Amino acid sequence: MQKGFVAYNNEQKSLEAETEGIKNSQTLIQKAMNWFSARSMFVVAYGTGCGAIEMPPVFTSRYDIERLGVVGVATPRQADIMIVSGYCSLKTLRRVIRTYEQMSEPKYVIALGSCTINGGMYWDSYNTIKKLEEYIGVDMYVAGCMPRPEALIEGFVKLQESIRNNTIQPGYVKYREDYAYYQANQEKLLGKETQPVYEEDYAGMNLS
Amino acid sequence: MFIDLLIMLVMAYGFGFLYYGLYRNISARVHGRFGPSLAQSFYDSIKLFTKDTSTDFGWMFFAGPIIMASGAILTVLFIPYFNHGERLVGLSPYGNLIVVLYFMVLGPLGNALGVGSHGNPFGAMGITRGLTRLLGLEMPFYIAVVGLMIANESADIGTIMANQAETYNIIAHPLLFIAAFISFLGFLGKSPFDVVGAPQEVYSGPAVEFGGKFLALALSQSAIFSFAKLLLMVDLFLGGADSLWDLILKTFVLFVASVFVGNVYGRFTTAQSVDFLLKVPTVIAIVGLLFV
Amino acid sequence: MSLVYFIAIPILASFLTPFYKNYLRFVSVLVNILLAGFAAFFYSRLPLNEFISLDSPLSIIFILDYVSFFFVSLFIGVMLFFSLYSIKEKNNTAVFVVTNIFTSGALGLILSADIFNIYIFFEIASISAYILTGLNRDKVAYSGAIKYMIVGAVASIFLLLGIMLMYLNLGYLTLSSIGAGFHTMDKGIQYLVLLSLFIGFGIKTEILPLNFWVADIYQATPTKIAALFSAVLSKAYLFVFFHILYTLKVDAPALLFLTAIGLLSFAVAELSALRSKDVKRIFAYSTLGQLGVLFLALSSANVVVVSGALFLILVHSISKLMLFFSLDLVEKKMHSTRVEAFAGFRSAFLFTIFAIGFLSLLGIPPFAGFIAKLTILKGFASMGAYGIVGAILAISLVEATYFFRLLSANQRSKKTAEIKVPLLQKIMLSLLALAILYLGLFPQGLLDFCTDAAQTLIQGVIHV
Amino acid sequence: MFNFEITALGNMFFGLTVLVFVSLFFVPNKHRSVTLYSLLFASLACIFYASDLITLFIGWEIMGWSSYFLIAKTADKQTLQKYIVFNIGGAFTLLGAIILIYGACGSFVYSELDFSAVPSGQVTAITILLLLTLFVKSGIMPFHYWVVDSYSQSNDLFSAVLSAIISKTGVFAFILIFFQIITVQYLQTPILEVVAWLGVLTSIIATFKAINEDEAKRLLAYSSIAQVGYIVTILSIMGSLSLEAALYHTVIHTFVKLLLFINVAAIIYVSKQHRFSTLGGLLYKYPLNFILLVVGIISLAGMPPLGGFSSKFLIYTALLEEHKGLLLAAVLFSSASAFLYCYKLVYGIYLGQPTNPKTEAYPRIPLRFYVPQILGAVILITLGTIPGVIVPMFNGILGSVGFEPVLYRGVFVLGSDFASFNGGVVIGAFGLIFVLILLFFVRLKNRSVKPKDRLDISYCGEVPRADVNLHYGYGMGRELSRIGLIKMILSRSSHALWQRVSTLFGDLSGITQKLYTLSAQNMGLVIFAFFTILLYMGVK
Repeated sequence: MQKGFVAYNNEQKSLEAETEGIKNSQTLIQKAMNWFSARSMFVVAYGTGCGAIEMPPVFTSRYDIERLGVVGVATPRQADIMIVSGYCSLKTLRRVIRTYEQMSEPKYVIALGSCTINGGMYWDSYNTIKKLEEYIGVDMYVAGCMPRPEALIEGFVKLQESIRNNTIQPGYVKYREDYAYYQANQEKLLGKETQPVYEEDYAGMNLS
Repeated sequence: MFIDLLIMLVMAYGFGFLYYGLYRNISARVHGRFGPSLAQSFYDSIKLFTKDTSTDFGWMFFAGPIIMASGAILTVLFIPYFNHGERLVGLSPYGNLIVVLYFMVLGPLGNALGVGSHGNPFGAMGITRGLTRLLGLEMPFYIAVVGLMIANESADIGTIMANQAETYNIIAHPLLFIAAFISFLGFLGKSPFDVVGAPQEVYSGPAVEFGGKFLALALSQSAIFSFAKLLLMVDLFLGGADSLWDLILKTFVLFVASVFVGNVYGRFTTAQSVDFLLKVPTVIAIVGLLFV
Repeated sequence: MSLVYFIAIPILASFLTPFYKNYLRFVSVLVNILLAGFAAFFYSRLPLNEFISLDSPLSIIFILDYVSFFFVSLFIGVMLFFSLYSIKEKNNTAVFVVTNIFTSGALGLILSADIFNIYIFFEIASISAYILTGLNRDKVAYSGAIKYMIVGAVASIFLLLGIMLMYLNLGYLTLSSIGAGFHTMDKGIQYLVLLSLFIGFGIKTEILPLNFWVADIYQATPTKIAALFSAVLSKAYLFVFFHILYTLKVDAPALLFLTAIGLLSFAVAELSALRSKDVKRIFAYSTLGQLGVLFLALSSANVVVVSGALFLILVHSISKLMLFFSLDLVEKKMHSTRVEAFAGFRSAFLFTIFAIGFLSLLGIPPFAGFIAKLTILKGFASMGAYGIVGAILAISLVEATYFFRLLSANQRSKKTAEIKVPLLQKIMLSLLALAILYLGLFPQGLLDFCTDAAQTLIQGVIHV
Repeated sequence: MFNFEITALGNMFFGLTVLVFVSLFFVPNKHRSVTLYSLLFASLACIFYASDLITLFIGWEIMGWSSYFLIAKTADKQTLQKYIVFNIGGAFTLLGAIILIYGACGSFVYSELDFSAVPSGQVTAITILLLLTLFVKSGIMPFHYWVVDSYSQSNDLFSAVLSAIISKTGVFAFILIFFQIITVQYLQTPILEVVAWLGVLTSIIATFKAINEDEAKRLLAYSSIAQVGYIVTILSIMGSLSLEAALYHTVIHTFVKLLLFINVAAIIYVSKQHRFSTLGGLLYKYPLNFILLVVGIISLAGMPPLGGFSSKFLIYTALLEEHKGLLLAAVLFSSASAFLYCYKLVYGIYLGQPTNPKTEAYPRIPLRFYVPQILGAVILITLGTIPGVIVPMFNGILGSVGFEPVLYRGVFVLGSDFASFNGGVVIGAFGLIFVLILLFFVRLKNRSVKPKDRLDISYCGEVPRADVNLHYGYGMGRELSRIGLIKMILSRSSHALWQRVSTLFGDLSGITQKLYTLSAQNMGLVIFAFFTILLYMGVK
């Protein structure tokens, strides 16, 4: 597969080194659990932008991603993966964050299209965000404008691989750890009143 | 005894998921795709059970799925698997058909309490749709069952099974079977009676706030429950099963029949489905009842 | 002791008014107590006849048998109650002059056993009633009194016609003789006599279609006097009419006709009360309705039914006294008898009195009205007249509707005035209420007496 | 005049009365009237222990009017009018029937009544009149017009009495008269058929009306009508099993309604709200009340393992035994629909989102409200699990009525030869499974995240504002009105019929009133005209 289509986030390298140790120290049960969560993925496909047009073929007969155990669900509570498909305007971002907060862990985000990486063709728009990863934890970028369904499937496969092998530090862990950073970014754009509601104190939490 | 119960439970769980996987596969073939692996539902369930977090809205929300699962399991345990009355009869000597019919609504009602407690209107809407649909579903099914009970002079499932040694009820009372089968489709929650959890309209309906272990339990109970319903239909209309293979064959046939119907039709709205169920199968069932 | 005292004492008391003008109310009480004493004296000597003169046509015969004793004591009781109740009204003594005459008229009607005296006392009672109607001395009262007089005159004419016909044909006026000879008369004359009697007494006993004047008269009359009309006057005429009828031994179709008329009268009266806006008028309609029931019960010629009817007469008199007197208190405070005024008063005592009165009139246990109604219905059932039973019950439902409408109106409206009932009135009204409750719970003694009285009534006056 | 006799049947009903009254004594009540309540109590005793029809009637009437004055403290005029017209009317038909019986048998005393020589037409007339009385008291269609308004508008405590006890006097009288006095061999089968269908139609219609209701007490009132409808249906089968089923259901329904009405009363007491559209979300505020309500509705819906199922089960088996398939199907239909209003009741009050911003400030529920509720809950749970505690009583009543008892005398087993189930095993298995799953759940590594805010719901990524109405209590059941058959039921009401009757009488009254305003001259004319007519008729 063309590696260039799949962009890891910028801390990929250091993460890989870090998780290598974890991978080796995994028990059999943990391995099995990883395998199961890689094998079964519930997706809430957030059609924020034009990338959404590529998702229906992926889920239906043409590309049939159900083969890989990927199923669409309606609500974030049930979902493991969120696809943010394209540019996020301020209005959409609020909902994206909200949806992200409501997913149960472990949760992953696939960002679809160039706009989520650097703004893409909306790079100078006053109303869209440029980097999705400043606001939520992102696990997988599928670059392109528009990326083909095959690219999205490739993204899924890669994500499944890394979950199975436990080779990445998931975005949600980073989000919890650096919550102050993400929160500051969110507040800067959206103001205080739409802050997500978090019960637990992430800073003092023991990550496994 | 307890081993029997355990076997029944495990069989229901296994067959339930297997059939569900099968359903997804067959649907996929009907749609012209490959579909997931047969064990996909099982994977889903394991994954959901092992998720790190799940949102919990309070003790009633916590208890809701548990009650629902208890209801489903209870239903299975009160339905005998085989018609020779020795092994895998579970608790059926302590209950009867009427009790089983009521167990079938116990779980949903407990679930309804849990769903209501999280305050999401979509959940309540889904529950309302479910209970409304239940009106339509139960009418023909109950009439059919009443017909059988009157014909056999007994409310005991074992007796009804034993009385079918010569002719199955599907042949003796075909109209009752048709009526019961139509509402059985609805009980399985497949098209065209799947309005309850319609994701596009009510955002998954009752399951809207269920994540992680709650969803896992909901899925598992639905698998067990589906098998229980299959079993009930087999016991009532197909003379029960003599052996394991017989059991698998009969439930499979019934299941496949329902899957094909489910794949051909679109979705009824709540009002349409109740209207349909109160008209067509109910009338068939009443005619069947008059013949008893 | 003579029965004439029953008539002479009250009439004398009113003629001698100038001598004790200021103490008239006490004298009135005294007279009534005296009469009550007479009644008690005669109770152990029943039945008895008294011939004052036997020369026809001016024979004067008084009869005190069980049934007339029943009425005599009832009327004396009512008048005694009335005089005691009003004993504190210093500035309205004129009324006692008339009520004393009224008493003697009513008692005379009951006691007379010859048809000419009946006519005389008929007139005495009527005229005193006209005066009582006009007592308020305003436009409404006068026009009411005039109307009453005109209608009453028509009634007298018909009664006189009947008496004349009988006298011309038979040559005597004694009731017992007429009873013996009535059937020897020509059929056509018999019919004409009965018809004139029916019209004459029908007007007075307020029977359909001869009662269309009644509601207006009741409304024009002072409320307490209306109670007397309802409790005494109409009952007296009713008794005399049936006394004569049973003495004449009329045939079954005539009685059946009366039954039908009674039923119709009951129905129409209760129906009219349904939407009436004036409480006094409602009570008037209710009286009409009850008179209809009495009419149909008395015309049944069945001992049980008639005894029930006699019981009902007593209960109805008590209830109506209670209701009209309580209404009088309400009227004094609210200056109106409209339903809105009725809804506006606040008084737990009066409300209870009204409730008991209504329940008793409706024949709802444990009040006395129930026993009366049950006896009547039982009697009809033993006759096999289930249609009448059904009709009475159905029409009673209409009655219940408007009575309870009044109660709920009072209970659920905004109260504008609090009524403080004076102690005397409170005691008197409570006594009546207790009487109703007592008769409802322990009716047997009175019922036995009523049965005797009913037998006497149905027998008619026998030739002596 | 007053003759009494202690009977097993009377004991049962009077026992229920005593329990209800005593437990209600604890509940705080603004409109307590000792006189009226004791009158009512005495009249009930009079009804249940009477040994002649007159005593029964006296009790019946006193019950009627003492309830009237109790309702009158809070209800509006129209409701009162409805109440009194129907109840007095019902009492009068009872009186009519009593008079007919007297005419036919010559006595009022139960033991002296013998219908063997009475023509069947007369027995039919008596039956119909008595049925009318019972229908009015129990609120069978179309005589249920008074029930709902009276139940909902009377004070919260008295609604419980009305539903729990007073509606049962109709049932009592049915058993007394048709099982003991007239006895089945003199009754006409078609009439019983009609009664059965009226009962079940009532329950179906009332169920749908209940689903459509926005007011908690009105919902309960309709549910009361529906439940008594079942009892009437099952009684009209006139068999041993059906009698036991009816008695069982009577007991269950008494305690269910006691529990539910007091539960709702407690909520109304603290919140001053009585509509589902202004309640909601009280679950975590009043958890004990919620649990008690759930016990109540599970029994009301007839779910195993609580008492409601036991009685429903007997009803079904009694119908099955008599091969009344269609009737049973109709009962099942109504019973299945009942889930919907049961859920609406619990959702509307306790679940969902609070609609009222003042919810947090609601005071605590006084402990005294729990006395009747806990009594009801304990009895319901006991009766579901250990039917053996009450079955001997029913068998005793059957014996005294002259029927052969058919129920098993097992401790946990309920049923007859036709079908039976083991309440102990059911509740045991359910409890065991529940506990096992619970343990499994607790043992899971899975961490529960509690949302901090009640508005943290998945709402399409949206954050609903606090003033958005997220409570679905109001709309619940709306969909039903789109279904042809049910729409027909819901859109019709006996209101128009009774209104028409009322208007008719009003118009007639207007006409006759005009007659009573004739002037003296016209009056004279009328008199002479009447005279002339009669004269003419006589001459002819």
